[in-house]
Amino acid sequence: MNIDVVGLVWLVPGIPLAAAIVNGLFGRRWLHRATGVIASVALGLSAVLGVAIFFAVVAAGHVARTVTLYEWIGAGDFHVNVAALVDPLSATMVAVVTVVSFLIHVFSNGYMEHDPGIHRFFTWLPLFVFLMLTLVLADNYLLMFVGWEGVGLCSYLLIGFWFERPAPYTAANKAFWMNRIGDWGFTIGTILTFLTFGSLTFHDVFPKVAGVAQTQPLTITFIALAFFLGATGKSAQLPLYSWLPDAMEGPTPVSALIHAATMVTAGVYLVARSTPLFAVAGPALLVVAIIGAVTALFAATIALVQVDIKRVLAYSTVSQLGYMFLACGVGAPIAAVFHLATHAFFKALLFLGSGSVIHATEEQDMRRMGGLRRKMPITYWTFLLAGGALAAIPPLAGFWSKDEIVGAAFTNGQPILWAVGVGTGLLTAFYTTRMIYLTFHGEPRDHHLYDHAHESPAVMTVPLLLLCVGAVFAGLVLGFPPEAGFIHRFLEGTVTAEAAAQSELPNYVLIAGLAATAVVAGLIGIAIGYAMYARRRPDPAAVSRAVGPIYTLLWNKYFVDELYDHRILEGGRALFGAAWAFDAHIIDGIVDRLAWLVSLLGSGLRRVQTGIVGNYALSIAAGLLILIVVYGGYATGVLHR
Amino acid sequence: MIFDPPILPSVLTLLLVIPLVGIVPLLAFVRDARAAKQIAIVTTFVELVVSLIMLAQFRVGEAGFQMVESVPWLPSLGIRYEVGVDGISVLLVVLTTLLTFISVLYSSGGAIKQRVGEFMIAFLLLEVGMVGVFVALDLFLFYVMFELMLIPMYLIIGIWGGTRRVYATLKFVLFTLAGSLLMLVAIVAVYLNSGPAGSRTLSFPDLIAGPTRFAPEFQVWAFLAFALAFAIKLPMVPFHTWLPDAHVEAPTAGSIVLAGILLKAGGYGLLRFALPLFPIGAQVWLPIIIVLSVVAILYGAAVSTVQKDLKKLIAYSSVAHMGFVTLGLFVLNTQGGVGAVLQMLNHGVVTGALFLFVGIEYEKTHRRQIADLGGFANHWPLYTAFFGIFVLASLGLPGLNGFVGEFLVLLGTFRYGGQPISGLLWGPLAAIGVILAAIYLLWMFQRVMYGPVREAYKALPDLTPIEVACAAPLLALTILLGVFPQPVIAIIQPSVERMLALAGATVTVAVH
Amino acid sequence: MDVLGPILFAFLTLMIVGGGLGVVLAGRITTSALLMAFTFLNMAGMFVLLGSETIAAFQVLIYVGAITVLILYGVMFTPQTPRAYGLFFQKQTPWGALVAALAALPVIVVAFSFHDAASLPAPGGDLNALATAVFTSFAFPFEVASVLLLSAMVGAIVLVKREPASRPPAAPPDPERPV
Amino acid sequence: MTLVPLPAFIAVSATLFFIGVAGVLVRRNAVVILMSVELMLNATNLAFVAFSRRLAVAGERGSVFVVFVFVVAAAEVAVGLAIILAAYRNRPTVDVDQLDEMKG
Repeated sequence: MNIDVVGLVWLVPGIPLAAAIVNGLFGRRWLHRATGVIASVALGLSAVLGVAIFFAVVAAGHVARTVTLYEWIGAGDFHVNVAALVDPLSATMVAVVTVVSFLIHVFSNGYMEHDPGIHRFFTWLPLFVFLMLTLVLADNYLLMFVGWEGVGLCSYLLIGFWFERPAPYTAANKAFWMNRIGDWGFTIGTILTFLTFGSLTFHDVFPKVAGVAQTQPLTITFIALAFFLGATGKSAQLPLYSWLPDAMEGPTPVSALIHAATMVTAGVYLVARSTPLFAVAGPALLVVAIIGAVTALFAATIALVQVDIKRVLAYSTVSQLGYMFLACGVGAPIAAVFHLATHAFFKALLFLGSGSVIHATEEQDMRRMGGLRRKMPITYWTFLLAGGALAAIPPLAGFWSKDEIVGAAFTNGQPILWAVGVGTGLLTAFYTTRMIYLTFHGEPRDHHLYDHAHESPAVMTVPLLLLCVGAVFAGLVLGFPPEAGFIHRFLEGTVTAEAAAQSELPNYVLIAGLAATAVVAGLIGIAIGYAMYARRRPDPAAVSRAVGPIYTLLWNKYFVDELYDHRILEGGRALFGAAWAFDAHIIDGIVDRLAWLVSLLGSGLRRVQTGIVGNYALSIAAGLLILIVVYGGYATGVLHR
Repeated sequence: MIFDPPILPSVLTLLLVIPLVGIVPLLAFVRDARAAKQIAIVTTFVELVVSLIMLAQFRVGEAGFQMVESVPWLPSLGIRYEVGVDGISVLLVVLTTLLTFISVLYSSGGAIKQRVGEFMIAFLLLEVGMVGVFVALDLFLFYVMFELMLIPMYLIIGIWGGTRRVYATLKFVLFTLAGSLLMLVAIVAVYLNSGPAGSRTLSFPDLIAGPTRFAPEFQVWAFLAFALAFAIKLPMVPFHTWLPDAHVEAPTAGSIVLAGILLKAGGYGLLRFALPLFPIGAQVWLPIIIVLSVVAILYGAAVSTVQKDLKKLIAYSSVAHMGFVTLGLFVLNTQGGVGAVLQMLNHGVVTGALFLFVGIEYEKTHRRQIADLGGFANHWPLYTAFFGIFVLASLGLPGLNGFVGEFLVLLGTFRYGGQPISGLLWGPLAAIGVILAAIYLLWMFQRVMYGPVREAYKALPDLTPIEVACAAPLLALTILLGVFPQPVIAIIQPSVERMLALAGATVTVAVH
Repeated sequence: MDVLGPILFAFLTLMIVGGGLGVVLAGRITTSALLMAFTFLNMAGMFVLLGSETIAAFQVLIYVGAITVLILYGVMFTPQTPRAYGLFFQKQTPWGALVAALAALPVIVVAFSFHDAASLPAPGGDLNALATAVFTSFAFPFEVASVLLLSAMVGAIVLVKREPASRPPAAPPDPERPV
Repeated sequence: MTLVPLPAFIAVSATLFFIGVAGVLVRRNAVVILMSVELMLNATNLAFVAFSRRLAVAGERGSVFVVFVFVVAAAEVAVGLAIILAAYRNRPTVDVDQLDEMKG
């Protein structure tokens, strides 16, 4: 009974939308906690359908089917439909998004149990999934933009979920504004694409790209850069990254779902989807690679000194996203998507693990944790495995995907970027080890906290375990053997980067060598971490004093927040204040001056009315005189015209 | 197109007559507030229903004028009572009747306490003026209606307004009057130049039927006169300072109608009269207007960010949104034109709703300074939901109606290749306006809605049934126009293309 | 005999212009009133010189008879405040005189550009011509004039009718006793 | 009897007229102003009759106007005096310079 699963593709986003509407309308008065169940069930159905579609597409090979609903906008020669494009790339994304979201929804039931605003939470979370799926499934840039801004909105709503306190809603505003700056780029890219190619649907645009590249190379590069600006906004790359760490103000499941697994990867998906465009965009590809690598390194350095467990994971996400853009930049989009998939699993797991810890200890500062290993065994073991995946220890998922990226960087002629990748890998391993030791190992530093710590209920730990399976086996299942694994063959058709397609058999010796160097770097990182935090031989406090200024620089996150918040915002406000002053005083001033002038004229004339009859008679006589003079002048020809 | 043989003949004259008929009983019951309210509500509701029938009678896809009624009015001067609608004006008329009905409904819910009878009379008279502006095809009739709108608005702001109402309403009237007198001069000039002594006319269809009748130099000045009058009404940047004062001092109903419809008279006038009648004039003044529009978008948004008064903030945001309208109109291509008309409709719905909600909040807390407000989300969940959606529509979130208009205008702007600099500069600049919109609107939303609960507002009730009834149609429109804009675009596009073709635009579809 | 006309004319001109100046410059109002009457009389003489006796008769009848008497009434009711010579001129006198003089000059100069018609009017009085004109072509304006007179009369009465109730607070000073 | 030329009459009439104008502008007493106006009216009469007679206007058309001028003059004096008396009643002065309640 092979029902045409792909035809039902609109149900995948449809069901979460329905759940969101139901929770939204009836959540406050009647459903309360039941909204969680409704949302989770809806996501479950959507996940099942998503995975079914994934396997249907796998079975059907390189299929790319467009399921159209209706024409959205049609003005003049500009036509855009609401249509879904089901092909290997979008099917993979759908599968990842729906599965991870489902697990996070289940986890949230436990996490948000005592929160009075639970109905709001379970209205916006499924709404987010609907919009993310619209983004992923869209068959043209404009519909993708609808999902793009939509997820920006949901992240705004969910970051600012606890809106009583100022910190969350300021962070929410910051997130939305930064996304909006990125979206500005996306809009320009979309419009230019339409003006250059005459259409926005991928199937019309990509075949023409090669041709247009010859005639208008500059336009293509400009379009690619515009889209990339959109991607940096959404996926928190330099310079628009500082909203992601602040986004940790939102509830942890939100951080897990939106700010780790799905939304932030939208930028990567955009670049991956537009690979044919980026491939011929010349310098644009290099820009993507460089910004990706620099962001990875930059974020990893900051993560070294963070004390808030969620901030460490946030910077780690920014760093891993940098890796994905690096992969796209060096012409290995498949590696990027592969890392995106594995990262979704283990990063979501890390966030949920930290959520479980926060839920148990009501504390996010790692300096007051310690020794929770004994109290929360399931959380500890899942957290450890996910940490290992992040640190790219074989055979865990992170190793396969991240090292493939680093390897691709080397083989595609970017040795510097390769070095940066390996270095970042070392730092990543170090801060992961530091995080695990500070939280779970050693002596509990806060006994009151330690005594209250308890393992989270089943509804939270079961998703942890399921995600752990993904974190451990995703790498093997999808990416083994390297460069020729299942995902490579699967995505070969849709995301072929012509420039970097290797025709000959991947030479395994080089791959093994590169993998070895990456693993060694990772192990060194873990060793240093273990030495500093487990053995205390070079005591972390001593080290931090020794490096002095560098430490303070990292601690203040390179003073970027100060630059953005104070310099740019205050400067902007001062400028706009001046504009308002200009408006109120100059333009309004001119108008009021005009009115004053008229009244001045009026009062001047008033004095003429002296009330003395004589003066009036005099003015009549004067008039008579003038009349006589003028008439006389004309009559006698003196004043002829 | 539901009723092919129109079931209601001369429906436009009916639309103009119903409010007048409504005024008669009001005169009798002017002292009895309750009766006055009921009469006004019934009249505006009937007006709304008749306008919906008119919409149903409208043959979609036709560019020309429909339901035209033409009767000689002042034969000696060749002035006719000529009314008709095309794709552009039919929707604006429906928007007018809807917003007036909602304003009257809301005002009867207690917002207006003293002299209710006179208020309703003023409002019905205003409705005649507004509907008249959109259906008038004779320049003289258009001018009469353009002025007729002014008087009741003057009274509404002047009598039922806030503290500085006299200053505000005087400024509003003088500003608009100055502009429209210029237009009157131009109309007379048009009349005199419209043909040899015998066949002089002011009827718009005749004027555009023949070859362009006006000499180039004449067109340049006539266009300037018309454009100035509409620029003040719109308002374009240098002439906009009357809008914030008028809005701050106007009562809620006044604000809704002022922002929702009166501003559209400017944009509509530009597209209907200024562009088609004086194409050469349009080409001459085009660059300046485009520059001013982009300035309006950025300047309006910039000034909004530092506003302390809620109504002033939304007033300045209207300046920014109307900047999009003029930009869309003057890039002279189909996307720009359709986008501009859509933006007018969407802005009418969204900003009308925003003012409605500021009014609701003001009726409850009697405070409008942003600093005094805060924490409403805690105890007004329904209000927050409604207000939030309208704020999002206003900042152009895709999926809601604000985005469609703005995106098409931006697309049109990018396509504009003329002087002084091609659209590739104006487009990104205008797009920055969308970012600024998000900044000031969300900043306002955060200051007003979020934050800790304030004791003063804790006990205030959430939306009452009347308020929900007023807001519901606007909410439905906001979402519907965002998700299904196509039926509306199908109505607008042929007529816009016809007007722009007259103005010398390169229009994709052949004009029929 | 042919020199009589011009001499008579010169004499009358002198009398009229002198009388006029007298009216304007006289210190006491009664003298200026009487001088006015005297000027009107000489004007009647002028009319006779011109040959239109009826107008001269009317002139004497109306101006000297009725209007001068009315003005004397007016003079009687208003205070005779003998004041210093300078005081009874308005503040704007210099301007007034100047404008009057300046206006007079060009008109008088222009006056001399008229010259007599060729034929002289038929001798004999102008009475019947005047009468026929008034009662035929100008009948209607004549009636209107009478209505005008009537309304003027009524208006004057209404203006000066004293409301019995509202006596002005300040009792008007006794006209005989100068202030 | 040689006839006095027309311009002479007109000159006299003009002189008298402008003496009247001077009177109105100069004198402070309202009654004198009234008298000056009468002088002006009389001057015009002279001009009317002079033109009518000298230029042999058919049907004494000029003189007819003089009749009407008489009517107007009479009405004017009556109303003028009434106004002066009324003004005098509520302000014990006829001095034109002091009567300035109508000041703007």
